[in-house]
Amino acid sequence: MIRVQEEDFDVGKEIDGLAPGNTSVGGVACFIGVVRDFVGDDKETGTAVGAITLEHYPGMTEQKLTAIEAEARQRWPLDGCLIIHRYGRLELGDRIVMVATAAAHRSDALDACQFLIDWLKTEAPFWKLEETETGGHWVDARAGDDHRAARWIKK
Amino acid sequence: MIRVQEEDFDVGKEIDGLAPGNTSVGGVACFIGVVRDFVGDDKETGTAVGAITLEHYPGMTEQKLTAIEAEARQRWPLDGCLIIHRYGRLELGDRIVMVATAAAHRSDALDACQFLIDWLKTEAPFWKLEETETGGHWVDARAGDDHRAARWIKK
Amino acid sequence: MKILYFAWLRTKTGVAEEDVTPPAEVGDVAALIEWLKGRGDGYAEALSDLSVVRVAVNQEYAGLDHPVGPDDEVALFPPVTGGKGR
Amino acid sequence: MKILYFAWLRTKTGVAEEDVTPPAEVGDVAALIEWLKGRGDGYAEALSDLSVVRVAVNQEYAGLDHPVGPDDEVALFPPVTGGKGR
Repeated sequence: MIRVQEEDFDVGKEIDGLAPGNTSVGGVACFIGVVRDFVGDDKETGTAVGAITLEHYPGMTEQKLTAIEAEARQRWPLDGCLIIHRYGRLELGDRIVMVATAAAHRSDALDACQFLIDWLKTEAPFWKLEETETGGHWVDARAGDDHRAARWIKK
Repeated sequence: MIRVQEEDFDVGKEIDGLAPGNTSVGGVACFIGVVRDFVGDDKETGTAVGAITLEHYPGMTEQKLTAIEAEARQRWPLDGCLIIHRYGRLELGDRIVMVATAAAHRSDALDACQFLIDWLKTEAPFWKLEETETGGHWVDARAGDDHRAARWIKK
Repeated sequence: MKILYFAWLRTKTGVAEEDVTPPAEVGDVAALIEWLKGRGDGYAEALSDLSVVRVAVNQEYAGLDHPVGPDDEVALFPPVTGGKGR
Repeated sequence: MKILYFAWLRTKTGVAEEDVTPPAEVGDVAALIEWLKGRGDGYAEALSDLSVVRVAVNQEYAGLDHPVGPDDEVALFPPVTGGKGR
């Protein structure tokens, strides 16, 4: 299940709704991305950031998220899988994205969750505008995320 | 922060309380272990299980969980870290354990979360009694979890 | 042909979405981009460095040699940065 | 010396916790286990296969050669299985 929305979401409720009544689930893994107050490796050397605005490509976003979910379900036996991605203007500390997976075995839930968030960051058509002291800046892509996602490429 | 308790917990509330007001957090990773209705690799070949009872070693449990949290905080720069482990009789679908980590960068939160749950399963003094059709059975340790935890041993 | 621009490509061209009718010889993404650069300074600037431009044709990522035709939706945007900034 | 038994070691010995006073020559975990086996059939059975018995002395995992004394808390239990059963 995927959702692209402007509104916030309730993490506990979303987790409870992953695979309701399915007692084959042994583990649930979850990742939540949050708007952070700096860009860079650490706070000391980084640039301060206020709010962000996430732009996306309506239609293609939903299609990509659906494809990423399908890929995860094909690789791991999942009892539940959820991707929620927000867009629009988001303040510091606001939730941006949530990925959650439910499976019989914890390794499947954890690996699928990592895979989903890594791919999301390289495949989903979102662009981030950061508000800093010097105005709004479009964030450049960095090699790090591609490397993380590349771990999942099947040899 | 660690907690060993008989009562259930509220996942959303626990995640919100991980690092309240800390806007350096960019990602939160979380794993929840749940009582599953079978033992074995999959439901078809496995043994049906009803409720379980988790016995633990009061005192040593808290000490081990505290040590595991300290180890995670030493390896990764975490803004928040939580382990909750329940004991006593638990029904199908009940939450058993929750691990959650908050960090500036998602890889730190995700890796620390995996580390915590892997180590918890091999280091924390809990023993599981499963109720099956033929009565209560103490679960044997299996090599799989040791192997997963061994990934984290520093060379 | 429908063209979409996102992020700084949108701010540089000043256009989010437009319908264009390139000449018949514009048959692939590379030719389309060359043709679009002639539409104004903002376009030329936005499309000057193709190493930082990504393309989707009908909502699928596509290369410069991907064919394009009158009924296609072509989107031009920077590499995605949904969670970037670390 | 305080001895604790958990899981099936507890059900086999029939005891969760007991205070014992082994003779002075019982100086390490191995000797203590040998001595405990003499306390009854349940004990002998519970401690017959040391490959499935783990030991903690004063709440720290310990090997068979770990010293033990009158003021120690010694726990005997199976390998931990908190989340096992997959």
